[in-house]
Amino acid sequence: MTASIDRGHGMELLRQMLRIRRFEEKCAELYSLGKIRGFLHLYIGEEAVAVGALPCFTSEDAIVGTYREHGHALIRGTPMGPLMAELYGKANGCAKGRGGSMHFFDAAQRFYGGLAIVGGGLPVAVGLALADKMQKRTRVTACFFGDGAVAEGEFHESLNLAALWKLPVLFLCENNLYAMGTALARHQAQTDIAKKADAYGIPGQAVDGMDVLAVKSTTRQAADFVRQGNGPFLIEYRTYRFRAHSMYDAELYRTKDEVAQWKHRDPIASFEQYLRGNGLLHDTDVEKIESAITGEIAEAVAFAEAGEWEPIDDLTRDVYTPLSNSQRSAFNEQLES
Amino acid sequence: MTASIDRGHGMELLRQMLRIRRFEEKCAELYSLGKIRGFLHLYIGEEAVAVGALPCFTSEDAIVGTYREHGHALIRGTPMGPLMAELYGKANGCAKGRGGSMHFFDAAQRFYGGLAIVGGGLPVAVGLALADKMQKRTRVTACFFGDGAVAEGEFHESLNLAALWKLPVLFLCENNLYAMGTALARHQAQTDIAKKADAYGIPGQAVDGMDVLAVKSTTRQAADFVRQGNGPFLIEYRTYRFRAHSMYDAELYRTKDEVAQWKHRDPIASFEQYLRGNGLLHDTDVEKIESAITGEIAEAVAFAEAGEWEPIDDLTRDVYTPLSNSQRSAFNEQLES
Amino acid sequence: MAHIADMTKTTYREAVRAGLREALLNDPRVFLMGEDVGKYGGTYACSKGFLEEFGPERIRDTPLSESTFVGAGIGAALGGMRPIVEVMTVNFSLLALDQIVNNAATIRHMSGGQFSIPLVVRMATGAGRQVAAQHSHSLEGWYAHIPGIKVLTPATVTDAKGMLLTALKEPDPVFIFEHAYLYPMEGEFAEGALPVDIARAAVRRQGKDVSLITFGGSLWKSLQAAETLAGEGIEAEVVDLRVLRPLDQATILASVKKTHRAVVIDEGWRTGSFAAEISAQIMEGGFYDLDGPVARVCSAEVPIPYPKHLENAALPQPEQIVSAVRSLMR
Amino acid sequence: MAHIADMTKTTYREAVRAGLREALLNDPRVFLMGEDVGKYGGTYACSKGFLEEFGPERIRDTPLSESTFVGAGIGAALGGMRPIVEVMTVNFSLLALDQIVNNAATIRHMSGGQFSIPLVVRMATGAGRQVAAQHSHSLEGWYAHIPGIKVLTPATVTDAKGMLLTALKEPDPVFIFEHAYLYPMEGEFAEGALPVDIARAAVRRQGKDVSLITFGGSLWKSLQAAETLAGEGIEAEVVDLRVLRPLDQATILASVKKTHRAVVIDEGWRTGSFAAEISAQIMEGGFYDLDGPVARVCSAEVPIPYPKHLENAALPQPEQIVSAVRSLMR
Ligand SMILES: Cc1ncc(C[n+]2csc(CCOP(=O)(O)OP(=O)(O)O)c2C)c(N)n1
Ligand SMILES: Cc1ncc(C[n+]2csc(CCOP(=O)(O)OP(=O)(O)O)c2C)c(N)n1
Ligand SMILES: [Mg+2]
Ligand SMILES: [Mg+2]
Repeated sequence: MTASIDRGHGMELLRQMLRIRRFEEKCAELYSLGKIRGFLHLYIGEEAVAVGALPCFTSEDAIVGTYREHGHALIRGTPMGPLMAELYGKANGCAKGRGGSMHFFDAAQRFYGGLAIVGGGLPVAVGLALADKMQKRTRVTACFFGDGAVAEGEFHESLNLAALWKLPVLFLCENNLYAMGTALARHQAQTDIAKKADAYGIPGQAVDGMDVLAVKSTTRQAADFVRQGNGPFLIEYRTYRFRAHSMYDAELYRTKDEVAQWKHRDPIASFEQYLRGNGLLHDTDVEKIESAITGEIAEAVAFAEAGEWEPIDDLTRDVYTPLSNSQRSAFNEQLES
Repeated sequence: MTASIDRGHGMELLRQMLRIRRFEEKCAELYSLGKIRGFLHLYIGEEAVAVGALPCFTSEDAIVGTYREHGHALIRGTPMGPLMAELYGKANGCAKGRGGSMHFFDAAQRFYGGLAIVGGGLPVAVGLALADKMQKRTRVTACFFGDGAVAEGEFHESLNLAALWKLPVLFLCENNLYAMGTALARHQAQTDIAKKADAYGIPGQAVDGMDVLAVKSTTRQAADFVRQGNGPFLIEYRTYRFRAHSMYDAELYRTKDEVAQWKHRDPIASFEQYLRGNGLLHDTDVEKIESAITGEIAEAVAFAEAGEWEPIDDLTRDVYTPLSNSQRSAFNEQLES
Repeated sequence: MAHIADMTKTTYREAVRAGLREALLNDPRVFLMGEDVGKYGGTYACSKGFLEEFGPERIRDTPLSESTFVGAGIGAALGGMRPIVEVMTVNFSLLALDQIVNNAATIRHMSGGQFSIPLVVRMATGAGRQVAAQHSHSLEGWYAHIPGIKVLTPATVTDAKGMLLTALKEPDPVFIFEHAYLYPMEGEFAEGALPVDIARAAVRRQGKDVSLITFGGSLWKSLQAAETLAGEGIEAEVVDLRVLRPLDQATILASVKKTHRAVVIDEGWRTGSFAAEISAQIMEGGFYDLDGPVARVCSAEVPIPYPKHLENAALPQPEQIVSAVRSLMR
Repeated sequence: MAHIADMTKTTYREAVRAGLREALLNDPRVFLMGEDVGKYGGTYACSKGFLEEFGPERIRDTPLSESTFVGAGIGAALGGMRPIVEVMTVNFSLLALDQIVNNAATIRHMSGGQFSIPLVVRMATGAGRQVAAQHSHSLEGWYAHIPGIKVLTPATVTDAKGMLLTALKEPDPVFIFEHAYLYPMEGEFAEGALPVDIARAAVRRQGKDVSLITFGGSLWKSLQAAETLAGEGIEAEVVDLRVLRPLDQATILASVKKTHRAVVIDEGWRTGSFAAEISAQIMEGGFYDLDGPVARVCSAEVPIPYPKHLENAALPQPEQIVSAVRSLMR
């Protein structure tokens, strides 16, 4: 870590990474308690990516995530309460409980999922960027996906189309070395993901995804490049998932040793160490941060617990957009009879 | 054209290119007469590719083609009669008339179509190569496709999988600069197709597809490389389609001038010139070749005309494989009751 | 069909083209994207001249990347545009089904109603032109199975134009299936035709003896069969469903209540066809009105063969409709 | 289900695993390929330990490339192998539908019968585990619409193993839908079970008052409903279709002929469900046997929501089956 930063900035980055970590630790606990169900994919170990990358985008920009998107939604700015409530499946969740862990959405934050078909978010991100370009807005779209998605045809198609049309979209690959149980070298003939940008004539850059400052500076540069109308950019964040793929994973595909090795590079611990080493952080700071987060999580859980279940009578709501009577009739007046 | 060749070889290559050209000219004529219907995609202008490439494969190898596969089937060795009959839709066609122009098949030649969904043949070719590798045969599979297919996700997926598993398959891209009416630069962000091999860590090579000798020597080298167990190879043949995409095309997307320009590089005329220039070909040779081909075509048409229509009662034949009674009962004996 | 004063003759193709043009002229958010919609002028010439008229920003030729350009349509709709995506034919739409089923149809619901996707996707469907097994599918019945989208099957020139205009006013994804065989068909057309209603099926022919229930390309075969039947003194009512999702059950049941007999005609393969859904709905809502079982005339269970005589044998034909009715009347 | 002497308890998961293992042991041409079938041991642990036992040549982890590894299965089958392709779930199979519909199902026919494709594709289907809208599809009814393939839906442990073995003897592509909810289910199982017949539906419970016609995960809900009904003096016959294509119409019609009433239970969305096909076939072949209209219990027209109470409300439940029957008996 070479960039020099001020104390406030350093503390904020640390705090955000810790927010994700503690939030997800709580999720795992609540899963055991049966409060959270279905698939739950934890981001623990990869926090530096979301925390470093997301501040590079303005509130006007759009974010597209995967099923491993808790961290992204949290850092993007959705309050913890609605996220936790979503995990509970409650009506006060960020998607009214309809989506659960894999499908966080937040229109206010321009957070477009939580899309859980691997590779499926890329075309959508391309379209969001197209809309911005056609409407001559200077927004960008940030599209997160895993190394596994790189094998899908949509990766190829989306990078080509975005490059061809010079669309303002960032393709942000969180390479945690595994697609479920399949190691990168067992699913990619050529494992240098950033280099794949060449095939589309766009810039690609790999960066240490365990280093929040490196993530931030690389993402900043890429976001600027894209915002200036130069077309898409591919970033490969080299990171690692500390936990199982989801809650059902026996982790037969990697050794405890390998995991331990990577834990030595824990993005939070190493950043904390860096801050301390540079005199930017003290014991009491961490205590304060942790206790604030503990409080935030407690509130989020309380919010979720207090939430209502959507009434069963509303089962088929939100399948189609209801038009108000006046909208409908204004429209129908145009219809020939 | 630099390779030096002997007279017999030169004459044979010329003859084969002319066979395709004249056959397809006849097809166009028969289409106007209503003898051939549906989609008809002519290969005229691209003959050097099939004629140069196919001799590099043994009869044990497998060929996968597209809807523009008349030339490939012809050079591969299916007699002209069954091909013409297929175009007529007759029962003596190479696919009993069920397929028509886009779906030539010939098991005896290991010719696996005639697959008309763009990009759809690549995965099948990968699987054929996988079967060979698993059965430890030294066969290779040659998969032809157009530049348009390069944009499809299956191109990406198939090259990755074949490279990852080091499969004996040649990806043979006939880049005729257009996907229907869309010029290469309007569908590819990076127009150097051969270079896309890098993204999969395999060799890629572009070659002048109007030069039958260049096609042959490049394909030969690639086929040897693949046959030796080194994994897949991507060739980009740079060629041009002289005719419309299909019979319904107004050709609004390119100028007459551009077409005329390319016609100066007609693979047949230029090869003929080369042979003459080197004293390998004389007027009477061409006359002989042409008249033999005229005869072959006349016979093929007669064969097709004489063919029967499949009886309507057989409509649903060949949807499932019929098991003979003995096969069925041998099998059923194993079943628990 | 009713002849109205200010009607002129035009083709289905021209009607689609007129609808597209009107949409592009009326709303700057509308744009057209798909394979060969621009320079080529559209595979079926539905957008001929548009690239010159509206420019490459609004008439976008795409690479052959069905999944991605359909997905990009979803994204562009989320981003405030009104995309019209042309998937050349339903056959290629299989490559985009993941985007359609898993994104277009679900994002509104999964987000708890936060997002709408005002996307229009058009594609040609159907067989009859000897283009063989990979190019002859009729899969609109599959689409009609998916909650979250709407499915339109215009069969007339008026619907070919009007439904497109209506679809563009819908806040949710609409899929329009244009039957490839109909493009050259001539029909009566109101020049300045407004958007048409997409809530109701249309009774294209009144009758009292039997209901022929159909949609898309099969409408014309059904009308032809009705003419033949009329010659035998059987008055068939012909119901054009027009919209497969959401289905106008009331019109179907009202017709059956009147005629007491029904034949459903659908170009899809018989097993698992949308015709089965119609039959099941009549079972559920019209059982006691029926004088005999609802019959289906569908495609044979075979990938569509190339030769004309076999293709004809594989597809529903007026003669089969006629004989299905005759069996019912016995 | 009948208890036979040499039966032992096992799970559906273990039955699938036993079938796979037997297939791999018996035929060197058989291999397994798909996402995470190897190192991970299979998403549903159906191939745990196989990589160690059979090695990486025959247990092939694939990249996330559904279209290509399914297509490669087609090619490998053409090349003389007996591939078993695991598509993790039906939800992801949408990405491979082009290969399935346009290649697997058509190549034999398009080639005039020159080629057979002895390919087996397995996938998990269904909802019920709170995995929300993108992971809860039941699309086996779509597959059953496609001529050229066969579609199996094992509901019992015996079928889970036996159908796989039978499928491997078929010369044409067979798609096996394993209901994800059933993997942990225990059932009776003949240790050395041979391949089972895939030509006939099975009557899982005899009854005289009403036919409950179903398949896959819904079989167990139907049997549960039958128990409840028995308590009310209504004897329901439960027909497990087992094979959706080709369909055993005779067993369905024979049951209806006996009971005069039928309810079809299908986890697909109601409109365009495969249940509609069953209803239509009863309409066509059993109309005069019916005492009342065939009813359907299907999923609600909504992408499956995450919370348990809404998911339950969206899916067919025994109570709904019971009340559908009660309405019929009135
Ligand atoms: C198209 C598709 N295939 C398979 C799956 C099942 N699946 C869910 S996550 C996953 C692994 C994805 O790996 P990666 O993209 O590297 O993301 P990570 O989980 O490592 O964050 C798989 C195979 C899916 N959701 N979508
Ligand atoms: C998936 C798919 N999309 C669209 C089409 C319609 N189509 C047929 S040929 C063609 C152009 C293909 O171009 P290319 O691959 O360059 O082959 P060429 O025709 O030039 O030989 C298109 C778009 C198709 N057959 N398949
Ligand atoms: Mg990963
Ligand atoms: Mg081309």
